Amino acid sequence: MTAVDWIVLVLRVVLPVLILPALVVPLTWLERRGAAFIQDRPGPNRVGPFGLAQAIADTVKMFTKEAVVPGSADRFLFLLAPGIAMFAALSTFAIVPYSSTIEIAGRQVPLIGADIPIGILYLFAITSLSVYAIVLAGWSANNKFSFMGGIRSSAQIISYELAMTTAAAGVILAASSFRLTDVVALQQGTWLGVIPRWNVLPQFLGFVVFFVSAFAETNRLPFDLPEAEAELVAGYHTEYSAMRFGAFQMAEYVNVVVASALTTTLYFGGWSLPGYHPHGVVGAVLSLAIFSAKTFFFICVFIWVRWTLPRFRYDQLMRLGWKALLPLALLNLLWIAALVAWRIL
Amino acid sequence: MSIPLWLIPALPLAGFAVCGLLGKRLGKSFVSAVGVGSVGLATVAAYARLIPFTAGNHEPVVERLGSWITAGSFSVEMAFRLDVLSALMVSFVTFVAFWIHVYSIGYMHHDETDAGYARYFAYLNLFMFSMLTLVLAQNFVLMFVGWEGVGLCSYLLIGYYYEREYAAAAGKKAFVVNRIGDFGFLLGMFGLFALFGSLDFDRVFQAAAADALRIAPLLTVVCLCLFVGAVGKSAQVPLYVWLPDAMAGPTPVSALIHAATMVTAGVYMVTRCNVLFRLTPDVMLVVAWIGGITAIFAASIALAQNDIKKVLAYSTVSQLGYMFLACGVGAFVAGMFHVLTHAFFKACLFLGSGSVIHAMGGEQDMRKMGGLKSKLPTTYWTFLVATLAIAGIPPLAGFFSKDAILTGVFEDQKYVLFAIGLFTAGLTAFYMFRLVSLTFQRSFRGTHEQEHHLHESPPSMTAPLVILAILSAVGGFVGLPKLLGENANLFARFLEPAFPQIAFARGAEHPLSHAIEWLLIGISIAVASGGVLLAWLWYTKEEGRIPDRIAQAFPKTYALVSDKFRVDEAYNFLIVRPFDWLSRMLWKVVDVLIIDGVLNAGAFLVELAGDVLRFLQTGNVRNYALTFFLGVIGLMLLVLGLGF
Amino acid sequence: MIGTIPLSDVLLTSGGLFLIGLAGALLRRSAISIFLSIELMMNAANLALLGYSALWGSYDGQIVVFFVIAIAAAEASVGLAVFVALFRHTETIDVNEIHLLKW
Amino acid sequence: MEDSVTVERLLFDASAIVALLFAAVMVLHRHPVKSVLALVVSFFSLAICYVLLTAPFIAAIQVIVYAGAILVLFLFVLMLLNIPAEEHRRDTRPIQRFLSGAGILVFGAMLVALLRDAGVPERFTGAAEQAPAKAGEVLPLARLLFSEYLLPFEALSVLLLAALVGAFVLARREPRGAGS
Repeated sequence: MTAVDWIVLVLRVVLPVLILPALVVPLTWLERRGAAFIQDRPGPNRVGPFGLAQAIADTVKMFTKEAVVPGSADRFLFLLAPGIAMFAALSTFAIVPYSSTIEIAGRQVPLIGADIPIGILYLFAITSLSVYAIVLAGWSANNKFSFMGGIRSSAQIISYELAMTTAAAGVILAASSFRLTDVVALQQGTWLGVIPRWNVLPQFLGFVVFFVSAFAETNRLPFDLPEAEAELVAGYHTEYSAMRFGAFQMAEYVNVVVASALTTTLYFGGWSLPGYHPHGVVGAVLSLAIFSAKTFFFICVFIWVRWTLPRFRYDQLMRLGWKALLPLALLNLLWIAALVAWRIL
Repeated sequence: MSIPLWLIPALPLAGFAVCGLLGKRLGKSFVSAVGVGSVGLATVAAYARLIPFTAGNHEPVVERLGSWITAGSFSVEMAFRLDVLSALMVSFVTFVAFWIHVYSIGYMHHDETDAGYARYFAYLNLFMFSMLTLVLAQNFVLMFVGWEGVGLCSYLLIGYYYEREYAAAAGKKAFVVNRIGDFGFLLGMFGLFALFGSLDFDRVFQAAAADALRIAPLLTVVCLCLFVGAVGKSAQVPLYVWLPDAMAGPTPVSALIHAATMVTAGVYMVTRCNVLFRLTPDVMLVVAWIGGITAIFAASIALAQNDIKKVLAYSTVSQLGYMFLACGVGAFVAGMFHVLTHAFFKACLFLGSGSVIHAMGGEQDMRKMGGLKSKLPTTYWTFLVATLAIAGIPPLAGFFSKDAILTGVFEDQKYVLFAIGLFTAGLTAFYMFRLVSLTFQRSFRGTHEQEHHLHESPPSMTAPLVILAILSAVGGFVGLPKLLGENANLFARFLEPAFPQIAFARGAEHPLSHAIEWLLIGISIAVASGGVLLAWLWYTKEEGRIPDRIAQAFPKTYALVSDKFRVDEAYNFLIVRPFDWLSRMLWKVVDVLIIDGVLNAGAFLVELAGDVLRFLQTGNVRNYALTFFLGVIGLMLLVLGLGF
Repeated sequence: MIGTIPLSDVLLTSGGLFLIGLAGALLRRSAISIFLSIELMMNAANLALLGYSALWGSYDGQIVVFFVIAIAAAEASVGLAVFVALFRHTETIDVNEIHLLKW
Repeated sequence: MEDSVTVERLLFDASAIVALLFAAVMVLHRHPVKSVLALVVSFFSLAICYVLLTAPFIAAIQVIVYAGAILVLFLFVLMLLNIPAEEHRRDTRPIQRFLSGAGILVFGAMLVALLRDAGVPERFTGAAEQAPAKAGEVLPLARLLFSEYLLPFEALSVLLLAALVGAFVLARREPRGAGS
């Protein structure tokens, strides 16, 4: 392997894998401050400037606490579950094109973990594996609350995955490709010179379904039934402590980031902007900035929603998923299919 | 073309559908309106076609609705035909039927539930559909549909009071006996198709007339088969036995189906096929003799019957015999003329008897009636007119038609048959006046309660009586004898197109001199009046003493006659019992022993094998999987061993 | 990637998986295990199909695998529903205990 | 057998060995939940094999449908019904064991014999080189699926619907229990 290969490997794989977990630290701070802002209280403000170091302190605490394994738990699976959660969360980012293509030593290098032909299918495959983390966490702990949480959560994820996939199918159909690079390429340029060719416009329905489903997939409010404190203590991670609990937390935040990044990529043009043509390294950095800004916006929306909406009841959740989102996603798919068939898109 | 022909039968069909499906819910007045209204509309529609047709040049009109059955070289069209014959039939069928429907309102109103009332009118409408299809058909197949349809309705209506065992049995009897005739008709149709390759009237008759000599022997067989059909439908010897029993149905049904319309279908069919029959003189002879024998045979039975409707039934059989006699001697016009007049006066008679039965509270035995003249004046006078008509007293309708038949027979030089016909005329006059005498004259012989209950029928019943009586009286004037001028017989001139000239047919007429014709008329009148007078003398004047004495003098003969010559018993002994025995043998020996035996043996073997093999069915899925797997290994070894 | 994996490796793996599945289907008593073994056998067949598909550079093998997977999904849903119904009745899924359908 | 070890072959063989190993674990483990989990691993390894066999679409489907749906369903059923581990018990019919074992041996022998006799091409040569340049692309697969295989595809949708209804009817509680 040449030096160029190493650079490419670092750019495409190592950096994202390192940065994503690191993002969790500022995100927790952002979430807690955001919550405090919404609830009209100061929030963590003692450790460091604006309490910025609070998250670091928490991380240290997590690492140093005693990691308890319940005596009646299935030890192997109990330990495996957080690992699966982390693995699933981190590996999904591989197919998101986080910046434009750059040229290194005469090679065109698209800035994406792996530009594989099945692109978005890979994402869904990994998402479907993440169910195991929750199911196993719930089951192996041998605790009724954990178990209920695990079952609920996996049922929820499977149900909403359906709507999410169907919504994403609209994008796939429009791009005629599973590759997210193609999806981004599709969204470059404008309609009538002013309107960006973002998918969100023709497939607004699909976007709504996708985004709502993303909340359910990440187990966040208003769909955080698996860890509904009032009913299930803490759901599937009731018995987890220390960094194993931290792993679940981290996975959740990574999932939020990935979900925001995906929303950006699928519906809001990814790193592109109308009338913007990246060039060279500066262009790549600029593209990354655009991508990050868009993603940050959706992360904020995630936090905003979490602290403003109440929790659904479980039957309401299921009804929404099967009777509202899925039909809407199908409608969207039909609409896009019609557009594609009439060569409008 | 104003009104399509198919509409005429379709209207009663619609009435049938409405009455049959909704009648039970919607009540009697609705059913009356629909049931009578559909027939009324059909009558109007029919006359709207008939009047222009009659005024025009009498050219046959054929209206095709399209192909109906097509299979290889066989093809049948859905086609209706309006020519002089069907026009004649449609005219009186619709007219008489309409008035009988009106009559039915009054007759059926009191004693039936809504469901029964709706059923009655539904069947009656279905009958009208079938009958009109029969007469308007353009080919044998469609005619057969109507033919079977009227048979079905006859069965349904005879068995209308199905809760009475004898009514149900009578229905079945009518159906079975009719099947024998229908079988003949079917064979005749097969034969026609084999001979001519078509069942269309026009093509069959043209082909037959063109090719008469070559096919004569086969045609004889075919015509005999067709005539068997007519014998069954029109109740001729030997298949007449169902008609007297058919009186188990409601009286208007007897009037409509078993007197005026359906039973004349056989005559109509023979007349329709006159080309074929005229080509086969042997069959004509058979037709004439069957008709003659039936006429006198049934008339003699009627002499000794005490049930008012039975007398009329045998009278109908006898009159139908007359019609066939006319057809048999080639006097088709006279036959059709008698069909027409008979429809009027026999319908009137039946409706009159219905009125009497209605008044008597269901009593049908004439020995318990008497003196109804004063209680039922309208019924009496109309009945009397119709009786005079059937007896052949001039100038009433029956006289002209009967005289035309007798003249025709004489013209054809069938003197024995002429004698039979003449004697039958006398018998007819006699038994009909015996009926009038026993029913209306002398004194009342029923119970006191019945006497108290006596009343004239409602207007819906008497109006048809009056109208039919008028027609019985004047209907004959359309067919005055030739004596009164070449053009006097409007009827014969009207029907002329139905009887084309045929090259090889026997057509040599022996025109009678006027003197002989006058003589025949004179004899006819004399015989009829003699019968009337004798009956009046014996039954009204002497109050039945002389007949009683005769009956006592010849007890065995009287018993034989009043038992209808024990024909039913003979049939029972000769046909029904052997058939029953054969069926039993087939059941007990062939079915139970042989067929069931083979089956049971097979089943036993299977069961035996199952008893052993069932232990392979362990209920354990793994065993099945293992067996399946071992089978796969076996197959693979086989394939490998064969070197694939 | 083409041209570097010998077909014999693919077929040996496929055959090995099939035999393991077969053994499970025939020897295990738990209905669930038998079911899982059958799924495994189907996957063995899928692997062989994909191997040949890659060998011939044709997509037909992949299509067949696609259908097999879809049918397996249908089969699994109905099969599991049967097990659920069965378990409610008999409180066991040991196929040696469930043998009512016999002579 | 000519040896040319490449990264792909190493990866394939490693995944295949993992798949075989966990398949064996699935069969041998008495606890049903563990069995299912072993099978998940086996199927995931197989998915990697599929990717290496230039069928990434099928690999994704394999993970989504098998690992993500079918086996999760199994887990659900096992957990909800709380099906216990299979007990150690003497088989009531040892002949089943004996015959099965013998049959498997014969069958395995036949498979080996067939593999040897059939003359398996050792390399992906010939036709493989004429394969589409971008092997693993999904578009040609889609074209084939929606043209030549359209009818089976549509029939499949009906089958899935039927399975859906069937599963619903079978697993539904008895009507009298439905109220509770």
